[in-house]
Amino acid sequence: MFGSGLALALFAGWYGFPRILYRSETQPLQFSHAVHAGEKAGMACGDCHVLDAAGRFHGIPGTAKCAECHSAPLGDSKEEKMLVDDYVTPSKELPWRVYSRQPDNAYFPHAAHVALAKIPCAECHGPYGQSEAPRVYEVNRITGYSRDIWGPNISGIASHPWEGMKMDRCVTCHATHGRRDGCIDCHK
Amino acid sequence: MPTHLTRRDILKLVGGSAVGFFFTPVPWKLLDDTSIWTQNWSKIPPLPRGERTTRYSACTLCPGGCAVRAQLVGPMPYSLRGVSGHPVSRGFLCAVGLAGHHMAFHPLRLASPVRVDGAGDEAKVVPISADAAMRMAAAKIREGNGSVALLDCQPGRAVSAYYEDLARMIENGLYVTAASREDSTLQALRSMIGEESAPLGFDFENTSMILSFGAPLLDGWGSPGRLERLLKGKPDRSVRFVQVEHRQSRTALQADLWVPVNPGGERALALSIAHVLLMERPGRRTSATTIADMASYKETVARYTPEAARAESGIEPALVRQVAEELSIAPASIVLSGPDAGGGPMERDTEYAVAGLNLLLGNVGKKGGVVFLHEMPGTAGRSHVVRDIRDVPDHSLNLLIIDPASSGYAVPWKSLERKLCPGTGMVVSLAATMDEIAAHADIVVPAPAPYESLQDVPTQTGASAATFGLSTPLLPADKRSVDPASFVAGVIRLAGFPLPVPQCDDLLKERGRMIHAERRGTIYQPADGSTVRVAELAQFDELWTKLAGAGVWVDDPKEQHEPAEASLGASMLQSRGGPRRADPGLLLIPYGYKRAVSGAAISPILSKLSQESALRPGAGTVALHPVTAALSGVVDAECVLLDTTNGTMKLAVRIDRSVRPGVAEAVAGPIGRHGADIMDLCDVREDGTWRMTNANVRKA
Amino acid sequence: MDSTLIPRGLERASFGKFLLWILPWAALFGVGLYAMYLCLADGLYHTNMDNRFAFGLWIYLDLTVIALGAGAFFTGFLLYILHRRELSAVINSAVVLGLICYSGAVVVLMVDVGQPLRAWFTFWHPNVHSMLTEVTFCLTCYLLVLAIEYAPIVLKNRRLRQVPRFLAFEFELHKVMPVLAGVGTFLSFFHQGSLGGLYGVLRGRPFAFREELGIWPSTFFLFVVSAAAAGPSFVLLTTWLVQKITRKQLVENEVFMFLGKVSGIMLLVYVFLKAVDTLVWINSTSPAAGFPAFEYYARTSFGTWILFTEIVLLGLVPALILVSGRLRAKPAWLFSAALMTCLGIMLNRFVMTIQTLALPTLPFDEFLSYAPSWEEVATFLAVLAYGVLIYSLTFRYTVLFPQERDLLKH
Amino acid sequence: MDSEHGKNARFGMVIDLDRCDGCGACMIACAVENNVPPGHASATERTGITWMRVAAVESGQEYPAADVAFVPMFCQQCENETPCISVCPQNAVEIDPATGIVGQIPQRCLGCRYCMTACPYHARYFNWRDPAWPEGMDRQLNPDVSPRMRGVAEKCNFCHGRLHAAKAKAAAKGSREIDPADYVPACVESCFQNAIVFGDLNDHESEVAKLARGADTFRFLSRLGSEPKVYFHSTRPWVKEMAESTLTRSKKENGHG
Repeated sequence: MFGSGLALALFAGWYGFPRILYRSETQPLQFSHAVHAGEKAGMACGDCHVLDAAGRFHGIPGTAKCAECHSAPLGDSKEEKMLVDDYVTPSKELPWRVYSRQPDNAYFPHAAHVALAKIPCAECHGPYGQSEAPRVYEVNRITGYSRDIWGPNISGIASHPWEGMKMDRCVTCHATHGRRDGCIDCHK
Repeated sequence: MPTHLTRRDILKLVGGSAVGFFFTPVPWKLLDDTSIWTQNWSKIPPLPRGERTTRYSACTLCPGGCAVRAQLVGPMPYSLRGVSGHPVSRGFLCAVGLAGHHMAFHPLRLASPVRVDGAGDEAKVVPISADAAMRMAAAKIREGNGSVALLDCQPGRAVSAYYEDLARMIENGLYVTAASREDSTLQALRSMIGEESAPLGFDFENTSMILSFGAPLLDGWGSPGRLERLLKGKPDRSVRFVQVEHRQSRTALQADLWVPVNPGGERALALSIAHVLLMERPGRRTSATTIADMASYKETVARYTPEAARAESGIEPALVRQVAEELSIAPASIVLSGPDAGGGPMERDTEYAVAGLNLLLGNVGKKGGVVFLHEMPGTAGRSHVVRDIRDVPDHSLNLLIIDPASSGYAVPWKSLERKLCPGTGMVVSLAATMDEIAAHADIVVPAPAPYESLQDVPTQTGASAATFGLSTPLLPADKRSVDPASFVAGVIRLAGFPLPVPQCDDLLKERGRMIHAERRGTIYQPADGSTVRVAELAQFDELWTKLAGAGVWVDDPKEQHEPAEASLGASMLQSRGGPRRADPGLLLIPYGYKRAVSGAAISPILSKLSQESALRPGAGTVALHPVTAALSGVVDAECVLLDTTNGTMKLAVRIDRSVRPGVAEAVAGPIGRHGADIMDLCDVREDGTWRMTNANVRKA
Repeated sequence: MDSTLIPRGLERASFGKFLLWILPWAALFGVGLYAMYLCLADGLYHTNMDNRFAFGLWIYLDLTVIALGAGAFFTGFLLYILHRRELSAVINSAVVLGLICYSGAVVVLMVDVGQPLRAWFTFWHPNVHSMLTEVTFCLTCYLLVLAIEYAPIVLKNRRLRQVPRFLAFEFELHKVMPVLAGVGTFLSFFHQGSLGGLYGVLRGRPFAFREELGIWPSTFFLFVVSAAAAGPSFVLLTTWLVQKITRKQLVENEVFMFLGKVSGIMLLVYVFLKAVDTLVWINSTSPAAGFPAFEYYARTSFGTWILFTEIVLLGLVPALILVSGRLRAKPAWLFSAALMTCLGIMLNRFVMTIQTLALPTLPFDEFLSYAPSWEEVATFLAVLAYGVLIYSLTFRYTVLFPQERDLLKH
Repeated sequence: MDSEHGKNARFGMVIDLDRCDGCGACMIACAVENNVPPGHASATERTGITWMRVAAVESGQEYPAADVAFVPMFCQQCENETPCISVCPQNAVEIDPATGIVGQIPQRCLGCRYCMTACPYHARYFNWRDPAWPEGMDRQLNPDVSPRMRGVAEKCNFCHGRLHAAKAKAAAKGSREIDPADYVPACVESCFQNAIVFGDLNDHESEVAKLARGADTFRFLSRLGSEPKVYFHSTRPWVKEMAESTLTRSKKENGHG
């Protein structure tokens, strides 16, 4: 009986809990990084995800950026038609869910990591640039953060270096590179 | 598997689960997530996201017109700062202006036109339509009972000229301004030299001595950056600055010399200075101006020896002679009077006594003195004598329409109320927020908040050259607000005077066209700090683009000449009794900081200055000298009752050694939510002054 | 009604009477809970604390109850480590008092901090230099120790003894009691000291700042000694109070005498150390920081009388009474002296917490005053009510005073 | 001390008390920059949040000889045995070795207020209630500074959001050295009187370092030995005397005669 209680708790905690903790949301558009970054379009990350001269990173580009190429459908994909009809033509912004969005109190300077330390995008964001379609976006019901911050594994153990974007990940990397930072270097 | 569960089994199951629970992520993840939740819960707002842009505009919270560099995230400004090379504000932006972008979201922002039924605590606010408001106002005009006045507290704007035209269309129509604040000395001089429409200014930049009678030159006077930069910018400034004031104001604290005159003794002091100049050391400075009434002026002044004036002014004769001596040897000087923002205007004879010193010293029409300006393009032929509301006969107005622009100075409700026809007079206030004047109005019409609409920044009072700039919108227009000019035009049209309703932008463009046509002056552009001559701009559009980028036009200086003839207003100076005596009680002296005298119309963040730091005491306090307090038997921070013949008010006492004994200094501004103000206790006299009132303080 | 729960051989008041005694305290406790809810759910603006008076009644309460609760550790120390067997008569009571004081303090602390959900950060990201870290660690651990010490008292209840496993468990616990007492003494020693250090390390508050002896300011040691003096006095007082209320003799008079003696000796040591410390502070520590010490007492509300009262009237005087065998033998003297001892320690904690914050530091500061809000007072009273409730229940349903049964037979 | 990660700085200020005229612009600029909410109607001098607070200190003389010194008081960025750092039980306060700035992390803070009792300058403020902005004003927050939640302490950090921006700008150019012109705290920028000089005290040629070494420069409570990095300057004898005195009877107490 003790054993079955144990098993029950373990099952509920490891299997059921993450399913209750996270809520799934779908992205507004099935955007394919593979098509854009692949041979066909041959774009680099920095073409859309711009780091400006003031050192500000502009994350996901606005609809205006999409419209530079997609003012009218280039191909015959259903998603592209949706982009043009629902967003580009009425010039409406896409309500993207950002997997890597940190809370307001965290400050991550892309300039220092990309321009100065020359860290490739994939080192933190994983092979997302080759994805065919966006993953399901999961949000923590308590904190409101993206699941990517904690990482896909509920135990918090990462099986790939880019999994998990909690503070300890930053701290570990900074420590290995001999950087000594204060809290307010990454908090605002 | 057991067929039935015993109590022991259940206990074991619970025990097993409890042990297992600690080997699941549940407790640990919940511990982590709940603490993270506290860092990001809905009780703190999310930060705005979007493109960052920089835009330029100008502050319209007072006529100072300080240039503003705004930083925006998406469509919202989040930070304002001054523009360092700006020819008008010279980089200055005051505490109130730094939070000017908050005004659109002020908790007292009006959502729709309202009718106010009743007054005071019982006032009921009923939303009405803009059309209904117009019809009610128009009906008052049609009644033809009494006059109709348009009150403009920031005269000189393009819309001011339009109001003036509208007022002229109506029989009994008046265009009035609130008591001529910073302009009082220039007003007096205009009438003294008989050029009622002459644009005059102070050439502070080239003067060597400034003698100010109460003007808050270092606490928000004119465009504050000008005098702040001049008098405090360089440690080795060459301007001698003497302040005559009855209280230790911020300006008095920072002057080279503070002359602590008796309350109301400014006139006697000015006349005793004139006495020394004329009788004791005549002919030091020669003036080319012939003084028409010199004989009778001398007659008056003869009585004011420094010794004789001492009883009224309270100033040692030696000090009077020293100041007069300094004035007489200064290569150029400026003498001016001015009211405190809360204390209100000075008596007319005081203004004349002070202004006259400039003519005695030959300061008028001279570099470093009072200078003549070119006419502002588009105002030629227009009278500069705008009627002051204190000159409007009492009980004569059937309709008073108040423009939303603020002078930054207090306007006591009583000073307006007495002008209304008893029983029938109606007040329509155009206001962005329910400020204390709006709280007394019969109809309040929501106006755009600062940075919501295109506005012009007219020439500053006392500027040595005409200027014109635009306050460009930084915020999206509020759909609920009504354009004041259109509203006033609409009322007058409904009253049966057919006229086209121009857009505010058209009025501004019209003035821009006239500036372009004159081809005088230069345009400064804040974005890059560059300056270009108007003459170099072939097309009007080029000029307009620069103005629309918050550029500012500065006129060229005019050739100066001393006026050939003038009078010193001697007839005005003769009739006056002795000084107002406080005995046996106290003298209530209200004061305030420009723009902050209106509590409802400043950003809620300004509470930090008074409530949360006590740097500038807020309204609702009265400051007493320790001796005065001891005589009245009150102690610090105590609640006391302040009595005057106008009523009683409960105030908190502040004991302050820098307060004059026998005086109760009270901060002007609304107390509580119903627009109560210390001015309700002040005697607002027929001449429109309320500087001093006999009062009494007692324990609550 | 609850007679099956009452230990055999003991006389207890009727259930109705007991209920009548309990109910007002429960009501007080309930009001306090509501006040706590307001502070937790709505924010600490319900208190009258402010940015300048950031610590108030609650911190004072914490420091005081923990000093008074020191009876638990010090009695345990004397009984289990120094083998003073006579103290076994009050050890249970001392443990219950300790548990009440410590758990009450922890609960109030959780209300006092602005973000209690993050309190565990202290364990995760501890700052080893902070006295408060030391306090938190020791307090938590010692509370656990006290809970374990409390367990056998509860398990001795008639009904619970019927469960064989509980009996075995209780027996096992008894064997480790000296170990627990040792651990408890160690932990308690540290956090009493750390609480003293809490203010002693405040370099920015020259009124409280003290020179370091080793790595701790002198107040660290003063708090340990003063707690050791106050603890036995408090046990003595409460026991006497319970005797008065229940109209029963619960312990032999020798126990009172012994507690008084211990308290007196410790207090004498404390008064001596405190006097030395005060002289050093007046003549060296405070002037070195630029503050002539007597200026602190130039304020009307906090004159030198407070120093005199703390050290002489409520320090030296009760100490002399308690060490004198002749005076100690007279109950009136004994109990008055014990009361004075407790009051003296309470005054000391008041001076450390409240007077320190009331005094200015910057040249243009003002002398501040502070009066707690009703929410603070209600929370304070809730801890008192909670203590009475726990103590009453424990007294009714367990053998709190082992001598009671024997004394009843006499 | 230099390292491969750039030069270490010691940011500090020198405030000229003879120039400050108590206009309060720095207080408002600070509140706007750092997303300090408007005070609740019941907020007082002792419960409101003002990272930058200007105190009006009277000379104690009578009218008309009375004089006032306006003393801006905020976190003095103590360098030695920083009183607030050692007391924090969970490392929510720390001094950044690269800048000398004492940082307070609201996300780590549990709100015990021990740091507030430790600070002799009363430069730390507690969020007694949840921050509240009028509808709409919450969309005008500075995106570079996160608002603080109820129950935590906060204080001046020399406008750290502006340091972040300056660093990012330098990084985009491939440099670790910020341009001093890019990093100016809001109070310094808003001070029209130029009463506040800000800069790196380690840079001996900087204006701030020269002024800090100059005559008539002093620090408040310097005898406590906490080595604050905010200096004050005045040539008025009574102001200097006041700054060095202890427990002077305050304005209010003076009032009682």
